[in-house]
Amino acid sequence: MIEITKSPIDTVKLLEQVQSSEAGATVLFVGATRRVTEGRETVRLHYEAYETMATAELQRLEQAARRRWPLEQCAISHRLGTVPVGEASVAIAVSSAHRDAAFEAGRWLIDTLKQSVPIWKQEQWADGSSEWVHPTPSPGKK
Amino acid sequence: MIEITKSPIDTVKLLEQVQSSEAGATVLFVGATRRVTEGRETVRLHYEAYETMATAELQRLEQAARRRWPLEQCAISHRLGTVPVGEASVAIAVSSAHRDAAFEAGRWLIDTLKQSVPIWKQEQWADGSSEWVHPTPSPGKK
Amino acid sequence: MKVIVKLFAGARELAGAEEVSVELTAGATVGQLREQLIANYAQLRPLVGHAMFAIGAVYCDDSVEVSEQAEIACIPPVSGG
Amino acid sequence: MKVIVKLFAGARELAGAEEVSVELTAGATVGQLREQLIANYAQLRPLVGHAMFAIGAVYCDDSVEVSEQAEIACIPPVSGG
Repeated sequence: MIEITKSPIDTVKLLEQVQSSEAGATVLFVGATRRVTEGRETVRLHYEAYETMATAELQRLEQAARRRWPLEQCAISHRLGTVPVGEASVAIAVSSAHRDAAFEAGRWLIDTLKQSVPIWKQEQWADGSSEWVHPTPSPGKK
Repeated sequence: MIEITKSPIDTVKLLEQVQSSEAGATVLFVGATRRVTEGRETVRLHYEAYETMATAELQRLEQAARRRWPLEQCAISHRLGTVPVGEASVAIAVSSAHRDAAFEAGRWLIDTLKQSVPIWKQEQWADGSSEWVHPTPSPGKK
Repeated sequence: MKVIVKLFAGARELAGAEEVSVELTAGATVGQLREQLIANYAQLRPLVGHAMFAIGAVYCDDSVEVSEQAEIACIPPVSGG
Repeated sequence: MKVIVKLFAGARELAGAEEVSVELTAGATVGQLREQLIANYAQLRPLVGHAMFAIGAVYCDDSVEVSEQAEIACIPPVSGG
């Protein structure tokens, strides 16, 4: 289940979506706006997407994760627009019979989402300035 | 925050407990009663604990995780008594500035909990039989 | 042929437009589109050099031929999550 | 000295009691307690062989001296989570 939304993310709904009597393990990852990044204070983030493609890419990621791990359910929600400090910009929930698959798939989904889904964030700093984040690919970067 | 409880686990409360404006990442793990184990059907699990020691061990685990990873918050809840299929027996929530720490600490906490905290489960099978689970230590076991 | 290229985030801001049109020879590749985009909009050079391109909402590498019919987008390095 | 040993889960069921008392010589170790427990309750052998012991709610290895004052527990292999 894939969702791109301008509303706050409902993590309770996400957990319900991956509920299954066959699932012994559920992993939920929530990414939220952090107050401090490398010593600078953030007031809010603003997210923009190439929406049709972002939805299609998230569906491709879900399918790839389901081929790679024996998942019961998988749900991904990404928020667009303004996301104040402390609120979630992304949430990923996966369920599986055993915890190995749930942890590995959850980690892979957020890592791959951050590399490949056409969504961008703009930092809006406490000093009033703002900047779009476009990470330069560097071989040594984790 | 450590809790051992005979009531259903409130994962929403757990997520609220680890909420922090300094946390960019939150990982929630939920372990639940699975309907099928190695081809046999489970109706419910029954959990028993050496409660005073289990609480102390969980507190030791939380402290060890906080020493090992830069966590913002950490909350663990384990249910005792009867846990029907589909309901949670354990939930672990951790938050941290970056996702590496949250994923690693969450995984380590559930793995170590399963090895060291004095809690036992009894399988109650659909065929009416039941058995306490006491895993035999074996060097090759994951 | 004339193609319309969608721009996002920093690229949109640098160009001051949500899309730009680029004149290409018939059969041009994504690589040639990338170069022509930089030639027409010098301010895009730092981002477009690292950008990916999508045709019909699918990532394409520089050797793919640009299709006039499909939606074409310039995808600067992403930062979702 | 006489010590009370708390039992749990399968060990409790096999012994049919939540705790049992074991007579030990003064200064006996956890290892000697383990052996005496098996000697007194043969049905516990399969579980107690793999069990851990806790004194005062802290895991202790077989070389630790058993304290008469603290709470003593036999912890068969755990299966929480």
